[in-house]
Formats: sequence, C-alpha cells, structure tokens
Amino acid sequence: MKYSYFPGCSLEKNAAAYDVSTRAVCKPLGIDLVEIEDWNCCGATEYISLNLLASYSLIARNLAQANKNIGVDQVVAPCSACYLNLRKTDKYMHESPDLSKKVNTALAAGGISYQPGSVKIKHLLDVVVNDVGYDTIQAKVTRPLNGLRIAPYYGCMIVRPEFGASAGNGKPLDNTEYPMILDKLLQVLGAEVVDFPLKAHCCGGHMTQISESTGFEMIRQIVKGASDYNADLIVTLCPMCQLNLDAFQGGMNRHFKTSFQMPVLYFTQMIGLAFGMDAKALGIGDELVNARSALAKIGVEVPEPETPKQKRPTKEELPMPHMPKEG
Amino acid sequence: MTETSVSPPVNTISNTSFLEKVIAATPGESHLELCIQCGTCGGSCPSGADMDHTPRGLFALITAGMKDTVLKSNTPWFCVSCYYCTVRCPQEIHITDIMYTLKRLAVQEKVYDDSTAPDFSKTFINWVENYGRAFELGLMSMHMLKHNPFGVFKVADMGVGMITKGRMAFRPTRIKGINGLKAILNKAKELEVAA
Amino acid sequence: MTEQFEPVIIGFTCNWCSYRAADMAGISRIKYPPNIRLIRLMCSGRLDPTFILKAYAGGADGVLVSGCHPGDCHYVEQNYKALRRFQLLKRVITQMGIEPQRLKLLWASAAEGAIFAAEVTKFVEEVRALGPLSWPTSGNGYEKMFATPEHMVIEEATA
Amino acid sequence: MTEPKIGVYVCHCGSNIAGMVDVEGVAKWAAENLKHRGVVIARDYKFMCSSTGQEIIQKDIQELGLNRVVVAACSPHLHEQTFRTACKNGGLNPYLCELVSIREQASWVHTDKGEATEKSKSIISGGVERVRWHEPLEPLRVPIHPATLVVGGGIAGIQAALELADAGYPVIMVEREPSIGGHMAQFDKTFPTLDCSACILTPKMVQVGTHPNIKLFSWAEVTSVDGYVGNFQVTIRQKARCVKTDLCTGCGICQEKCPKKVIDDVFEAGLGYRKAIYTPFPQAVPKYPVMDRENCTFFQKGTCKACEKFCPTEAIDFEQQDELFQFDVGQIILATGWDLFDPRRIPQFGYGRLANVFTSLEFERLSNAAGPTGGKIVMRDGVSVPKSVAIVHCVGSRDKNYNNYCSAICCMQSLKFAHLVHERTGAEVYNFYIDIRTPAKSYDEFYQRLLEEGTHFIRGRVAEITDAARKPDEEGKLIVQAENTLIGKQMRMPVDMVILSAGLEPRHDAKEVARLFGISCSADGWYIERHPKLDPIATMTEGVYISGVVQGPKDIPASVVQGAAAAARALGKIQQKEISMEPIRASINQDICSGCRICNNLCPFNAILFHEDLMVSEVNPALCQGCGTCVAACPAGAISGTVFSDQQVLAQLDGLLLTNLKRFEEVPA
Repeated sequence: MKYSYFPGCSLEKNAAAYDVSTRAVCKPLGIDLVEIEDWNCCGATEYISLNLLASYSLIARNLAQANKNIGVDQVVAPCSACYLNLRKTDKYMHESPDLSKKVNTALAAGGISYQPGSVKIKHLLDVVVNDVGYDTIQAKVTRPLNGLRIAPYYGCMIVRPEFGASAGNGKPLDNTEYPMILDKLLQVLGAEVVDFPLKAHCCGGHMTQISESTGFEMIRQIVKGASDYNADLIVTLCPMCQLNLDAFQGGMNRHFKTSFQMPVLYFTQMIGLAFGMDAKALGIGDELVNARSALAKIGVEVPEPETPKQKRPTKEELPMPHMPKEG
Repeated sequence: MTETSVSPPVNTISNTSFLEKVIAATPGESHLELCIQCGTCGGSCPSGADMDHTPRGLFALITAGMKDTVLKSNTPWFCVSCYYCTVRCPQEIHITDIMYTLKRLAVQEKVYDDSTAPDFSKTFINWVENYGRAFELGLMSMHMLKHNPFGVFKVADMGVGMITKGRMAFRPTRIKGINGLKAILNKAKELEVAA
Repeated sequence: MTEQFEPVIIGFTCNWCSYRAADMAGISRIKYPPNIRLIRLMCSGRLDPTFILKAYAGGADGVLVSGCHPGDCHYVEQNYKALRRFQLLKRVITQMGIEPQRLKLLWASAAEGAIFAAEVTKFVEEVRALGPLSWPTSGNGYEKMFATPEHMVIEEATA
Repeated sequence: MTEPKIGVYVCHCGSNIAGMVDVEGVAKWAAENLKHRGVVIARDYKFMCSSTGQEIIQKDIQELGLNRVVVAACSPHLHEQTFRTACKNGGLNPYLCELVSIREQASWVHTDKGEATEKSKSIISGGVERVRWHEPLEPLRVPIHPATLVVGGGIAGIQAALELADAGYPVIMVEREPSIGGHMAQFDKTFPTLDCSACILTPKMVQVGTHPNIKLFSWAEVTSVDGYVGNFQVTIRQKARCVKTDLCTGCGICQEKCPKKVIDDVFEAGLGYRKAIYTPFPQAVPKYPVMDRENCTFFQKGTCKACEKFCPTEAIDFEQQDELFQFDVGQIILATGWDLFDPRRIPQFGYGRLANVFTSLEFERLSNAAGPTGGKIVMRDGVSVPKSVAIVHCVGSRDKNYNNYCSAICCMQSLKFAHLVHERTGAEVYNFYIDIRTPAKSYDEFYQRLLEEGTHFIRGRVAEITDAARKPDEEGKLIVQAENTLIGKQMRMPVDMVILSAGLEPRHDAKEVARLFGISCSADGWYIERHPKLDPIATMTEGVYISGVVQGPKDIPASVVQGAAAAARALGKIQQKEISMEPIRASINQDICSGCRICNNLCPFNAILFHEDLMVSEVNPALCQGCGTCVAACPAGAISGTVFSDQQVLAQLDGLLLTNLKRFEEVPA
C-alpha cells in the first residue's frame, strides 16, 4: 500500500521518535511511505487565526505537492493537527467552489494547483487499524505487551470534528466522544487497556505558551487521570499531545507541587515493541519522563495478570444496563 | 465609555450587521444565528474556566451587536481548538471556526487587550512565512522572552532536556520552494484584502 | 426589468404534500416570482408524460414536477412511479432537443413552504438563464405532439 | 351536452387578495376575453365565502342558468366544500364548480400588483377551461362496519377502546406485550397531581379486560390489513403463550416455581428481573402469563417443565403454536406509543459505563412501590441512598445530533423526579435545563412548588458526566459539568446519582407499521395527521386514526384526550351507517382495455382486478383512492379518472398558458 507521507514539522525534530518508529513499523506492515516533496508547515492552529485564505493556501500547497507523487492518491499524516488541517481545507474547498477558486488563484502564483477531493487524507492510526487491520497486526506480534497497563490517549483532532464523508474522505473514523480504535489496537498488542475517561480530552495545545496555568491544569488532569487508573504509561498518536504531556510534565509538577512520573509514548513505538523491535530503534529514550521502568514489565516474562473474578451480585444489587454488541 | 456600561442597543442595523459580518467571515455554514444559549459550549470548553466570557456569552454579545466587548474578549484566544463545542452543539454551530474568525477580526481591528496569544500566532507565522516550517525553539524562546521571561526558568529543565535529547532544532529548516510559497501567501493575502 | 426574459413555468403538484407546500408558502407570505402556474393532481403518480410535453408545446419554458417525499406518499409509493417517469422524461425531452434543465423534480412536504418557494425561485432563474424554449411547435400546433408519448408510457410502465 | 354557461367569481378576501390583485380588472378581463369560452358572467365581491357571496352564486345559477361555476379565491383545501355546497343549494351539481386559488398562489406570494394580476388572469382562464370538462358526479356511499380495531393498549388506546365499547360498539384491541397498560403502568406517580399511576390506570385496564364489547388480544400483533374505510379485513397473529387461557386462573404459581431468572428489559426497564414464564406485573390484564421461549430452560435444554408440574389446572401447553385470527372492522385507531431515547448514543453522559447514571424509565421503576427496590430510591449497589442527585433535561431532544423536537414531557417528568427524590431521600437535587416548559393546566404551579421545596435549578445544558475527579471533593463522585448560563461560568457539580430525562422516540418499527396501515411518517418518524391544527386525529388514509404519542410527544392528559377524540370520530362515522367518499375514482373502458395488466400491479390498493374470462381489467371503485397512476400508465388510454381526467388537466394547462384565447370552436363531448 503506497501513501504520500506528510510528517509535519513536529516529527522533524521534537517528535523525531514518532517519525523513526513510524517508518520502522510501516515496513513490516507493508505500508509504503513516499514523503511529500518539499512539504511545508500546515500552520497548526495559528495561521488560520490571523489569515483565512493564506492558511488554506498554505495547506493546499501540501496537497498539491502530494499530487506530484504519481499514482498515489492517499496522504497519511501522523500528526492530528496536520491531519485535521489537510482534511478541513480539502473539505471546505470541495464545498465552496468560490474558496477553491481563490485558493487556486493563490497557488497559481507558485505555479501549482489543487483539485479538492483528488487525494484521500488519512491519519496514520486510521491506516494502521483499517487499511492494514488488527488481524494482520496480531499475526506479527512476537512480544505481546502482557501486563502493561496503558491509558490510550487520542486527544482531540483525530476524532473531532467529524468531517465524515467530506470530499470522499470516507466514513467517520471513530466516535467523537469515546473512540475505541486505539484501545482495540493496544489490546491486540497484548496490553491491558485502561477504560480511560479522558481519552479524547484536550492536552491544551499551545496553551502553555498563552496561559501557563491553564495549560498546566489541562496537562495535570490527563496525567492525574492516567495515574488514578494505575496506568503504567500513556500511549498517544499526536506529537503535540506527547510534547505537552511529556515535556511539560516536569513544569506541571512544579506548578502544582505534584510528583507525577507518567511516561508518554507513541502507538507506533508500542507496535514496534510488540513486534520485537529494539527500543532504541524506535526512538524510545527520547521521552523526558523515563519509560524504562514501565517497559521493564514486558522485557521479562510476566504471568498473565489474572483478571479479578466476577463477584456474584448481592441480592439487592441492580443489574447494569448491558452495552450494545461491538459492530 | 464603552457600550458595555450602557444597555446594549438591540436590533439596530449596525447590531445585526456585526452578527452577519461574523457569519460572512466564517467559511461554510456556521449556523451562528441558530444559537439557543444552552451553554453546551461553555460547559464543554476545557479552558472555559479562564475565559472572560464563555463562548455562549460571546454569542449573546455578538447578537446584541456589542462588537468592542466581543473583539476585546480573551475567549477566542483561549480556544484550544479541541472542537468539543462544535461536535456537541445541539444547533450544529461551527463554534471553533467562529473563534478563528473572531481572532482574525480582532487582529484586523487591533482591539485585543492581552497581546500574548496574538503575538504567539504572529511569531509562529513569521517562521513559517520565512522558512516554510515551524521552529519550536525559536518560537518558544522568542515568545517567552517577550511575554513570560520568568517562565523560561520554570520550564528551563524542559528546554535543556529537549535539547540534550536532541528534540529541539537550533535553526529551522528552510524548504526549497520558499519563494514559491511566499508568492502563494502574498497572493492569498491580496485576494483576502480585495474580498 | 422589462428587458429581461420572463419564462413561463408550469408546475404539477400533488394534492397532499406539494400543493399544500404551495399553500404553506402563501400562508407564511413567502415571496417567489410569479412565473410559475400550478396544476393540482391527486398524486405525482398521476403525471402523464403527455401533460409535460403539451406544456412545452403550449409555450411553457420550464416544467416543475413535485410530490410528497419518498416514503411519505399519500398513496403509499406512487411518487416513486413519478420519479421513474421523470427520469425517463428527462431522457426523452433531451432527444427532442429540449434542455433537460427545463424539467425539475421537487419533493416537498406540506410543511415545506419555504423550500417550495426557494426551489421555485431557483428554477425560474435557471430557466431564465436558458432563455425562451426554442421549439418548432412552441406556442401552437401542439396537437401534433399527441402521438409521441405512447411508446414511452409503455416503456415506463414495464420499467 | 349543452353549451357551457360559466360564471366566474373573483373574491377580494378583504384586502388579502384585492391588496395585490386588481380584482375588478380581473373580473372584467374574464368577462370579455373568456366570453368565447362560455363565460356569461364575471363578478368580484368582498368575501365570496360569506353567505351573501354564496347567495350571489346561487342567484346567478337560477337567473342566468349557469351550468358551470369558477370561483377565484383561496386554496381549495380551505373552501372547496363551501362553494360546492353553494352550487348544490343553487341547484347545480356540486362537482360542476371549480375553486382556483389566487390568494395562496398569487396575492400572498407576489410583490408586483401588475404581475400578480396577470397571473390571476391565467389561473382563472385555467379554471374556466377545466370546468368545461367537469361532469355531474355523486359522492360514493360505503357502508361502515360497526367494529373498530384499536392497536396498542397504552392509556391512549385504552381510552379510545372504552369510549367505543361503552357506546355499545364492538372493539378489537391488539397489544404486543403480555399485558396492556403501556408505559403508564411503569410509572409510580403522575404529574402534576402526583396521584398514583396504578391507582388510576388499573381500573381502566380491568374494564378493558372485562368489557363485553372488547375483544382483547395481548402478546399479539396485526400482520395484515386489507380493504378500505368501513370495510377493513385485518389479520392478527396471537403469539403462542404456552398457556391455555381457558384453563389458567392466573394464580401465578408457575412464575413462582420457574427456576429461570431473566433481566426484564421491557417492563422493569432492565432494572429488575422476571421469570421465563411471567406476567410483567401483578395487575396485568389479561392475567394469563406468557412463556419466553428464548429463556425457558425446557425450550433451551429440553428438561425442567417446573411450571407444568406445579400448575394446579394443567394450563401449561408447551406444544402451543402461534394462531392467526381474521376480523372485519370499519375503522382503525393506532395508539402504538413510543420508545425511550437510548442515552448510550451520547457517550459523554456515561450511561452504561457509570453505574449511577440512570434513565428516566429506570428511575420510574426505582421510585415505584411495586418496583425492584419497593420504591426505595437507591444507587446501583441497591443499598446506599444518594445524598445529591442531578437531573439532566433534554437528553436526546432539542439536539440536531439526535432528535430535533422537544419531547414535551421531560420538564414536568424531571420536576416530578426532583420532588420524589427530595421527598424520599432528602437529597439535594439539581435540575440542569435549557428552558423549563410547563404550559399545561396547573403545571407551572407544580414548578412553583418545586422551587418552594428548595430544588436547585441550573440553567445550562449538561456538557458531560464523568468520574474523572480533578479535586479531592470530586473523588468517588459523578461530576456533572455544565455552564451555569445565568452567571456565565463553567461549573462542575459532584453528585451521587444522575437521572437522564431521555426523550421520546417513535417505536423502532414505526415505519413498517405505518406501511402496514397505509399511513405516512414525518421525517422524525411520528405519524402524520390529516391537518396539524384542525385534524390532529385522522390520517390521510380514510378510516385510520392516530392517538397518543404515536402522533407526537405528549403527556397522559393529552393522550387521553386524543384517544377519546379518535373514538368520537369513529363513532361519528359508525352512526352515519355509511360514509360518502369523494368520487375521485379511476374507471376502465373495457372496449379499449387491451388486457395488458400493466395497471394491475401499479395499484397500491389492489383496486384493479383482472377478468381472466374477458381478458380485461376493472377498477373496484370502493378500493380505488383516485391517485390516477393507472390512468397515466395505461398504454391504451383506456383508463380515465373522474375529477382529474386527461381532458380536464390538459384543458387547464391550455387555459393557464392562455392558448385558449385564440380558439373559438371545440365543445366538450
């Protein structure tokens, strides 16, 4: 499966581990990444805040560049913000011929053009769980993550807003409030997945820069939540989330006089580990909150964590509403 | 005196026109005119606690035509783009997009009280426009020195950590097609002004 | 104003939904251009292709066919039959040299006065843009047209 | 037929028409330019629908010998009958009158007087051409079968059935569940009077069960409906109870002895248990239990038969099969009710994940003296009593992501809950609302009472409910997060229990049922009434009425009113012995019919029968509803439709396009 690869600025440097692990696991998964030639920043949430048309043009340039990969009509972005921006631009251009015209007038100044809908934009996680599939992944697991309690953390922009079938971008990826695809993936890898209520809450984005206390509070909530659920680590799929939860965890601890030590890794790194790859080769060690103690759990053989026996309901106890079947 | 201290003039042409202006400046169907003031947005907002007006409150002010109060509000700048409000709004109002619109209007009219956030965006954009890629170290240091010099020490270890871990670049990457990009962005800005 | 071309539009409505939609537009005082004149049938399923062809032949520049939303038909499912005829007719009139855009299908419930008015307005503009229907038989001698529909009625019914 | 003498009457409708249309001018125009089409007189008058206006028409019919009348006024849906009657009184067959609308279609929707006037002219011209082809008709008369089918045994259906039965007419009631009573039977108290639901409902249920004029089928469904108003044939499938009702005394020993405990998702809303053989509740009507074969140990494993062993009257019958019953009924009342919105669809409210989030129906059972906790309001663990309870309004209602409409009952229901919680637990109660809607009689007084009781009202739609604590005082609680919109601040309210006032939804199979009875659903899935204001009881299908929530969300009083109203409608028709129907019918000229049978399967009412012997089709006028699809489809042109014949439509078209002005010959055959 060939995809145009849009790493995004974060993966160049602060999230290099994400880039490395992505490339590392894509090989065994049969995902062929063709990096978009001379791609540029997607503008994150900043450009759109100052300049509407320019930000769409900025983003559209990448889509135009992607079209230079002949015969590859799918773009994969590992960064949720990039993913959202690319999709949003494609959608709005698709919906408004006027916008599309303007953007293309701008692109023309750079000698390029983009036809909305001409590429499918997917998040890396989407490609892994849907295009590759859980079964294929399971088959390749050589070192199941048994005994590792993981809080799956999606953050916002991969599930919200749901751009649905916009511009042929397929069906909804997952529930906007309580997504499950990462949970399932980690289960497939053998991990013990925490039913994490804050899984789709916000990491604070750029808030640490705008209002430190606000930013830190949002980070605190998620880190606290994970530790309340006795998670060994948080696994995420967005460089911004990782940066906030990992790099700012120390600052947050100082701000609130707390002492959380919650490692934050990328789901690609977890896949790599489960596939028996070498931690170093997956960029593990780059994180500021040390993950080794947590990972030690899977280095050695740990007995299957026996699930606590279902206690027989007391005779007063009222039954829980049963949840609908997985569909 | 600002119009906040007088009772807001409702339903004069200028009032409705501000609502219309906001709607017009927002891409797609924003549905802003449909707000029923239920507060789902304000309740959902992760940074809502620190906003001077909740999104809902802001929409009431917009409808009332209290332009200055709205554009001076820190609410849009505290929006973290988590899109909870957007997906939960019972009236399907594109709230996050409207926040972007309000930021743009505020910058155009230069009427925000606290320049922290706008400057952050500007600094960010600066790198992007000149290099084609974002540049955290430059961004953070420049921004922090300007707005939160002491914050630098607070997160100093983080900065150090990032650097020792090789997670921070010292110079940004410049894309090959930077001139093309500049041309594109300038053209886009022309078009926007024209519109 | 007087310069611009004023198309004549004939609208076929069903008695239960779309005619009431027109009523609703009236009751709600929603304005739309006066170019359209309505004919009430019991059901869009009653729509005989002859009617439409005669409308064109008689000088109409556009024809609107409207009925209940699929699933809401007062006669259970007859509007689907209208839908089939409509699609077929679009083909036929094209063969006859009439722009298919001169035939429009509109589902409107009794409550959708606003939609009805908006769609009519849109349609009038579209037809205005097309200009007068330049059809040899236009405006007179439409009787000649009468033989034509037979074959397609059969085709339709067996479709 | 004689030369047409047509009278044209243009109505001012006060200024409604005259304000935008030059009515005098239009009348004058008609008199001059349509003379050659048979118009002998054209008048305009302030209010044609007034008695004076009608008299003008009658006078002209008599003095000028008019044999056709065209009235240009409002929509035929408003006054067609009025003017037909006027003609009738004038001695003219009512169907020789045509009402064309120049109000809804001209004066009210256009802005230029000149254009509106011109359009009115062509509309009238169309009417004149059309009316030339009208023929004298007599309304069809159909006998009415005195029996009525009532589908659904909730309070609306019960009311309708009793009204009819008490009036002395036979009723057949079909209920899907083992017992009648509907949702009302699940409630403990009813707002705003707080009288006990069972106390007021049970007597009515018993009446239904024992009424000589009511034949009750519970645990049964209607499987097919044929025929038409006055003469429906319905087929009812009685699901196998595995209980011989003639022997069963309803002693309940079988339930007592049955070893299989099953979560009762229907009556107990999943909050309590029943046995595999059961009656949903003690006061069930009828008293006979039903066997739930999916859960019965004998049907699953082949052994047990405890019920059979212990039954004193040997009423258990494992061999019993479903049975089909056929009935003739004259009319049908649908009261099939509603389903509760499933809050699992709103994950951020945590229902299903967070133990102490309850739905409104669950709480009804929780607070019900006959419920799983004997009316003790406790948390999911079954023992601890909540100290603080949040009630969330508008769950799944007034929300474009789920249901657009207001479910109408939730506000009052929530107030009721608040009162019960407060009364029985003394807990602090917080109502999170968008708007408090208490429009009906003594509803707002109830709201006042709640305010006095000290219930907290927080104006803000709940954003999310979570167990993720941020502060120590939130630990172990459910945190309800919302904006208090009246102070414009975000708040997090830690509580022990949350009640979701989930909205009302159409039955999951509402669309199939609608198709079965030949009526239509709105986009939301509620059944469409004939007129939203003037006829919210009848449907577009003659002889089929709707009552209760099936027509749209409403509370008990409103459902009772509508049930009674539907019964009154049915009674009215029954009293007439026969009903007259619009003679809008198709008929086949058998000399032309080629017997191709294309029309046969086009007809949704199976009104067209084929005579194998003659090789021709024929329309049964009683079954035909007059849609005219067959008319349009007949390749031989053998089928014609009264009131909407080819000639009539084509003539009207001719007139609308004013091509008639050129023609002087042509007389209708």
